[in-house]
Amino acid sequence: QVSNNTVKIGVLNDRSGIYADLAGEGSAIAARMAAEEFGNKVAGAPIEIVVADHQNKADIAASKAREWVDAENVDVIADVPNSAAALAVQGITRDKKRIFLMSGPGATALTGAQCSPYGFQWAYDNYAMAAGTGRALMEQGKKSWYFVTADYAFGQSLEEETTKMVKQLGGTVAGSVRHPLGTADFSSFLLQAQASQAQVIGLANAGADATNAVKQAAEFGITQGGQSLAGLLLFITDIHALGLQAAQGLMFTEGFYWDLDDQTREWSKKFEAKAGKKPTMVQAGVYSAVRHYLKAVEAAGGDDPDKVAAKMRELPVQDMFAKNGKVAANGRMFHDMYLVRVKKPNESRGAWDYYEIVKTIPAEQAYLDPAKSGCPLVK
Amino acid sequence: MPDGAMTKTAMLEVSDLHAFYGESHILHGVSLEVRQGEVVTLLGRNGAGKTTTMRAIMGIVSKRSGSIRFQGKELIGMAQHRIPRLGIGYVPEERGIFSSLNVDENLTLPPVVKEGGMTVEQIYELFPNLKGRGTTQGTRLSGGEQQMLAIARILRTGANLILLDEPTEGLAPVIIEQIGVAVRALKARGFTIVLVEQNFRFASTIADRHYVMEEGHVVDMIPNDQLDRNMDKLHAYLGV
Amino acid sequence: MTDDIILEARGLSKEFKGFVAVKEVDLQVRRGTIHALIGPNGAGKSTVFNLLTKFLTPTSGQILYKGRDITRARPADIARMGLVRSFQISAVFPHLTVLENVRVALQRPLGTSFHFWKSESSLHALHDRAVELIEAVNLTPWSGHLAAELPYGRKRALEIATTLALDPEVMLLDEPLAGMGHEDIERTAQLIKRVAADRTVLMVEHNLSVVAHLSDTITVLRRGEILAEGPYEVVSKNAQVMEAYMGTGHA
Amino acid sequence: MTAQSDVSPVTTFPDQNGRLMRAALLCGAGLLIAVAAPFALYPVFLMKVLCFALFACAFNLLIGFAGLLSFGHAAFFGSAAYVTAHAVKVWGLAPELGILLGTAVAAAMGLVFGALAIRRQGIYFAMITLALSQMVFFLALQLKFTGGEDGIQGVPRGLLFGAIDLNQPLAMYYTVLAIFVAGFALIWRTVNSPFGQVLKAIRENEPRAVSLGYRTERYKLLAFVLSAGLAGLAGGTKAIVFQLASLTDVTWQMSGEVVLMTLLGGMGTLFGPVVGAAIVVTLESYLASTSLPVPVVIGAIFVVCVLVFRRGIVGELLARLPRR
Amino acid sequence: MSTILGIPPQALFGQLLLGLINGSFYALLSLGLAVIFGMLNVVNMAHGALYMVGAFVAWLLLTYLGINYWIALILSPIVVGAIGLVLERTMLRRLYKVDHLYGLLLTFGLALIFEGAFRHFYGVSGQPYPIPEMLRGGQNLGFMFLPNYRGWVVVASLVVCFGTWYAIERTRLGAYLRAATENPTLVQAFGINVPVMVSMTYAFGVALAGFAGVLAAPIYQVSPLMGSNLIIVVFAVVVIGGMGSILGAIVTGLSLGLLEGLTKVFYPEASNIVVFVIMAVVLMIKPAGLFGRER
Ligand SMILES: Nc1ncnc2c1ncn2[C@@H]1O[C@H](COP(=O)(O)OP(=O)(O)OP(=O)(O)O)[C@@H](O)[C@H]1O
Ligand SMILES: Nc1ncnc2c1ncn2[C@@H]1O[C@H](COP(=O)(O)OP(=O)(O)OP(=O)(O)O)[C@@H](O)[C@H]1O
Ligand SMILES: [Mg+2]
Ligand SMILES: [Mg+2]
Repeated sequence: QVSNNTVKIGVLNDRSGIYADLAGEGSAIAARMAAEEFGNKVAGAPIEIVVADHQNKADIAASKAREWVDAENVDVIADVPNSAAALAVQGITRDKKRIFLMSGPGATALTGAQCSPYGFQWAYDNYAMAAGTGRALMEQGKKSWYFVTADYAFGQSLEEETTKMVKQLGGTVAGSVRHPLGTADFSSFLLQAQASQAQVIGLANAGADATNAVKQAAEFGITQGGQSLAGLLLFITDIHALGLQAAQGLMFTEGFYWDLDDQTREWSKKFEAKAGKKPTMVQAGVYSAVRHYLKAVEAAGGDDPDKVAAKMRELPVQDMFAKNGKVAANGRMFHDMYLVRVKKPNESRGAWDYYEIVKTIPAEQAYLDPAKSGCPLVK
Repeated sequence: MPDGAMTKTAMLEVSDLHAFYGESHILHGVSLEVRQGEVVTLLGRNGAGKTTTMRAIMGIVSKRSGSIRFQGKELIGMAQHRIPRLGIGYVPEERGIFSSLNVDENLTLPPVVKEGGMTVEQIYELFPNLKGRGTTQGTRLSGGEQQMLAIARILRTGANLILLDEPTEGLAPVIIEQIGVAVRALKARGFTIVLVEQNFRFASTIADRHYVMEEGHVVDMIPNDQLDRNMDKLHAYLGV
Repeated sequence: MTDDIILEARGLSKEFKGFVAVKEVDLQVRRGTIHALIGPNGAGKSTVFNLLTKFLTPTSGQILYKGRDITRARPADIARMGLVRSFQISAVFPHLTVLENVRVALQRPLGTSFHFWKSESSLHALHDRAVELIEAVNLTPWSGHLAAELPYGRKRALEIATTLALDPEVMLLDEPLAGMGHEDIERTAQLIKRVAADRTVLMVEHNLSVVAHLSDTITVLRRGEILAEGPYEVVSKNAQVMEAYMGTGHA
Repeated sequence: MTAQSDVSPVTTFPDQNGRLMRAALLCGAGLLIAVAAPFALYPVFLMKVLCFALFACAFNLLIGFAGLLSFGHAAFFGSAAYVTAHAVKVWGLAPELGILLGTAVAAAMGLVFGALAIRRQGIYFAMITLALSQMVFFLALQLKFTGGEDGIQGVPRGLLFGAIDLNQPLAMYYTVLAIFVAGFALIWRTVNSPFGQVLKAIRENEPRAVSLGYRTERYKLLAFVLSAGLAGLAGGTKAIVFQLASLTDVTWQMSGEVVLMTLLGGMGTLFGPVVGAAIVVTLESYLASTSLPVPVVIGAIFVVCVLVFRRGIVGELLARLPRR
Repeated sequence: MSTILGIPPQALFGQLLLGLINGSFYALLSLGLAVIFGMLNVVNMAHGALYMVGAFVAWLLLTYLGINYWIALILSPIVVGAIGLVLERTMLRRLYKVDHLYGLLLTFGLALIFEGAFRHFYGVSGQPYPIPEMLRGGQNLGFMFLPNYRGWVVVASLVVCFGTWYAIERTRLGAYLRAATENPTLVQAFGINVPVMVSMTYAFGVALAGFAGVLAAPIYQVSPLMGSNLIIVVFAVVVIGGMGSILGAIVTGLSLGLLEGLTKVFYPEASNIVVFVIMAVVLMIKPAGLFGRER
């Protein structure tokens, strides 16, 4: 019993703006790769994939999602980077009972206060990135911190989560400096961070802010001076953009790396053949989420959202992205994360060889306990 | 070169000049000639095409046909910015003083195109009002002062043919007299001048010959010494 | 005597970056007269005008209107007190019709000019008066045309009609006849004479025959200072004025 | 020629009546289409068009009728969206009150911005409004209640006047239509009012208007406040329709978009901005599912408009139409 | 150790120096804007985009042709200038007779196209550009570590800024330019080839932006979005300085850089707003801007 006799998957993301590199067309490719594994057919019905650009505007995301659901019989929406857009889509999919597979957005509210029975957060979340990095570095003996924080809700929450973790494990926070979003020049802030003499400088920002900060930290010789630089939300595309010269020594948490094992290498090679670059954790997450969804449809024998959602929670996630992943009641997919250090230029053996895996962070440590998430679905 | 006297060769020779603003045909075959060292006026009512004739010579009105020869060179078809470089100076009707330039800069703006131009000192002698106003913004000068500046700046360039469009418009009688003095002084120095005027009383004090225009045609030419004899005719042309 | 003086300037000066354009000018305009301001170009006539109507701020000096000090008032307020000016370069509203041009001036006293919720037809009551004024300056055939379409001289006429619409006590006209043809000059001069019957006019004009014909008092300015003052017969015989302004040809 | 006592305004404006008739017909037809539209087209899309059309009309009031190009109108639109969203979601205000509050806040901001900006004209005015709106953007990013990057989400549509459930798509649609019609009517009235006449005069020749005794800054300020308030009305309504307010609404790109809508439709025409908004919104939603890069297409439209059809679609049509 | 408002004086000095460095970018960009505005009356909204193009050209030259920084520093402004030349000849030129606002709108559209196109082809994360070999490392000034490259940026931009100022305000060419803005027909009637001059002016103005772009490449990520945020601040700088005032643009650019540097120390959250606050204050006191002429 597949509605309209097709399973229609809508990949909704940013295809031209700041998330176009880490999601964008790559996410659509990943979704198609998942469908192909099923021979483009599930439970006897063909799989169809549509894509749209939400241009990072929550209202475009919302109206596109509504239109898909109301007028075009889209069964499942995938990706949606940009928390504002994702929250808007979550509201709609909750009302309209459609499955929502979030690989792109990091806001913990999506599996917290704003969770939905149909919403699944897949690749990472801000808590895992921040607290995971905090914990891992503390365990490495780096106990005094200083934050360079983007001054808006997102940056502040990254700082807050990390601070909590650092303090909990007996570390100290020497201070922090708040910079406005979209700052080009970080030298002032870095100088202040340098003067604090903290062991770790945590960058509680993202995108261009983070890459500019990293680049200028190299210029001012911060890491040579003995301090560690920790990114609280970085993607492999950021490292690619920075180049190893500027990014070397930087530590942060990843949900996926193409060079983890044979499985990841093989899948990533196929991906690269189509996309021209290695996948990010968001793109790999889209693949994994769509694949898991299709498995659940098969298991449920149809695309009824309630049944499929139940199946998704029931089945373990088992693929190249997540070994032994499982979906919690709040919709959070639990899988291992990795603390990585960026290689020096001379350690790299070629294109995209960027990371040295410092530590695998077990899923339970990486993610917030669903019971504490504030999600009403968790009893 | 400035021989002052009339020579037989025409310095400027306009023949069968037609000019257009967009679609409207303004000049219908204007012909006139100006000899070296002469002061010639174009008289005519408002809208007769006097200004247009000057603008056509300068190439500002670019849609034109016929022939304009200056010292033997054909101006029609020549790039607009090269015409003044042959030694033709233009003082427009609206004076064209630049407000973003001070008086000094206005004065020295037009590039020197030939030798033999006046020096700044000589110019101040001719127009004492301008002296000491060097740093004033150009358009802050009064109307009369602006007119003087507009004439003065051409004198520096060495241009030997000067086109003067209504230099007396809106000026007080005493200033008009001053301008008259200046024009006569220029004539004495050997400049050739074409003057557009509505005020033929003024024109008669300085000119050698008068061309009368009506609706885009030259309808008459009156040498200055025959002006008295032709007064009635002229009054009819000009509707005084 | 002073209550006969409607507009007065005391020690009025204006300096532009070190250049003194108007120097210690004392000017008294008597109620009900036509007062002309003449002088060579650059004498400071327009500047005096701008000072009197506060389009420029005096460097020093005082301006009194009906005995009240208006040196600090704003230009719009001065117009509201009945002291209205025209401009040297024609100032109309080019994309309003002639009728609308006049009506804009008539409209202010209605007190509805901020009423964005009222219909424009509430202004139709003003049309009769507007049509009268347009007729007075002989623009009736043009009344439905856009002001931009008028020839220059007609624009000047329109400007006068608009100024008259405010029913000013004092009119300041800056070269009202400049650019007009012969017939228009005659007609406009008549008009000025007519409207001046029950108000005061201060004007700048180069057309000496008109000035001679119209004005009761003439003030001659030169280089920012008053050179002479009095009726035409007196002023025109003044040797200094002849030298500075009229020139020998005009005697 | 003597003045005839029966000279009536009708003879002075020979085409006035015809124009009025035509405008009325056009309005009637437009309204009919708008009422019937949700049965043919997707209502959320239509509501979005209406919100942006109102926004563009508000903007056009300034550029088209007062000659002032504001490059910061998103500040009013976005702030009103935030205020409405917050009032309805957190304070539990009824939607109509929320929208009113948003409108009022936008108008108040208009007063402050206007007081600063109207001292300059033309390009200066544009740059100043742009810079001021940028300040609003940074504030929106920093203030707690706006929710930073997440925006304010899940705003309840609630009950209009305590009775009409706005969660019904048609109820919501007709509410938005009513708001749009009210806003549009107000703009029309403003343009054709005694105030509108003075505004026009000021645009044409400001010193002359001053010499006629008008304190021109006050008129420009009032126009600015009206425009800001109406932009706020559009923003507040949009927050209710989409149940969210986000940073997008206060970015300078949004200010640019409303300029584009107005330019494309025709500045200074009443219907131009409506047409422009409809086209831009349609295009945006169409482009979303193609592989064309959206900003490039939008930019190209801008360039083409400016170079070859400066009067905009409606302006161009009006110019082609015989004048009578 | 004594302190000023809780900050050690050396640290304060260091921050001021950093502010000056940023200020030199502001100065360079606002100078280009002022030149273009002053001469063409066009508010060049594409300025930020062309700054970005300048950086990108340097990156492309390095990546695909192996052309080094020093050559790029000359070549890239030339390329950007050439782009400007084409834009002026084919588009802007048609707008001189209509309201200046259309110039603003056109260049706004162009900015969208440039940014969109680069985004489309090179993504948004940006590209790395290394600091040239010669300028690697830095000086320990005692109170701070000053990367050599930043020092170079200040010197280079100051030289270019004051050179430009001199050329426009003190030379005959500058007088031609100013006159041509006002009445091109007449200047042409004096024998000057105005259209060519106007094209060259625009080309020069945007070449300044391209130059700033190359200077910026090793410091910031070379990204399609690098200009769009910066440009709004630069506009504010130009408004504060007085639009069209060359000296105003330079002086205001440098001083606002300093001021922003101070804000980053005392109240970092406000460092992006401070320029706009100053702008509001300046406008209240002096509507034409600090160096602007009242009209
Ligand atoms: N830019 C223009 N476009 C169209 N027609 C024009 C333009 N300039 C002038 N004309 C028309 O050309 C005709 C001749 O104008 P021109 O300026 O040559 O007259 P003129 O003899 O100089 O008159 P005046 O004494 O008023 O200066 C007039 O009918 C005028 O309306
Ligand atoms: N804003 C200003 N800045 C500097 N100087 C000025 C300014 N306005 C006028 N002037 C100068 O003041 C003097 C008087 O100018 P004004 O315009 O009052 O003359 P006018 O008597 O009206 O002359 P005209 O008859 O030519 O109109 C002139 O020398 C002029 O250069
Ligand atoms: Mg003429
Ligand atoms: Mg004057």
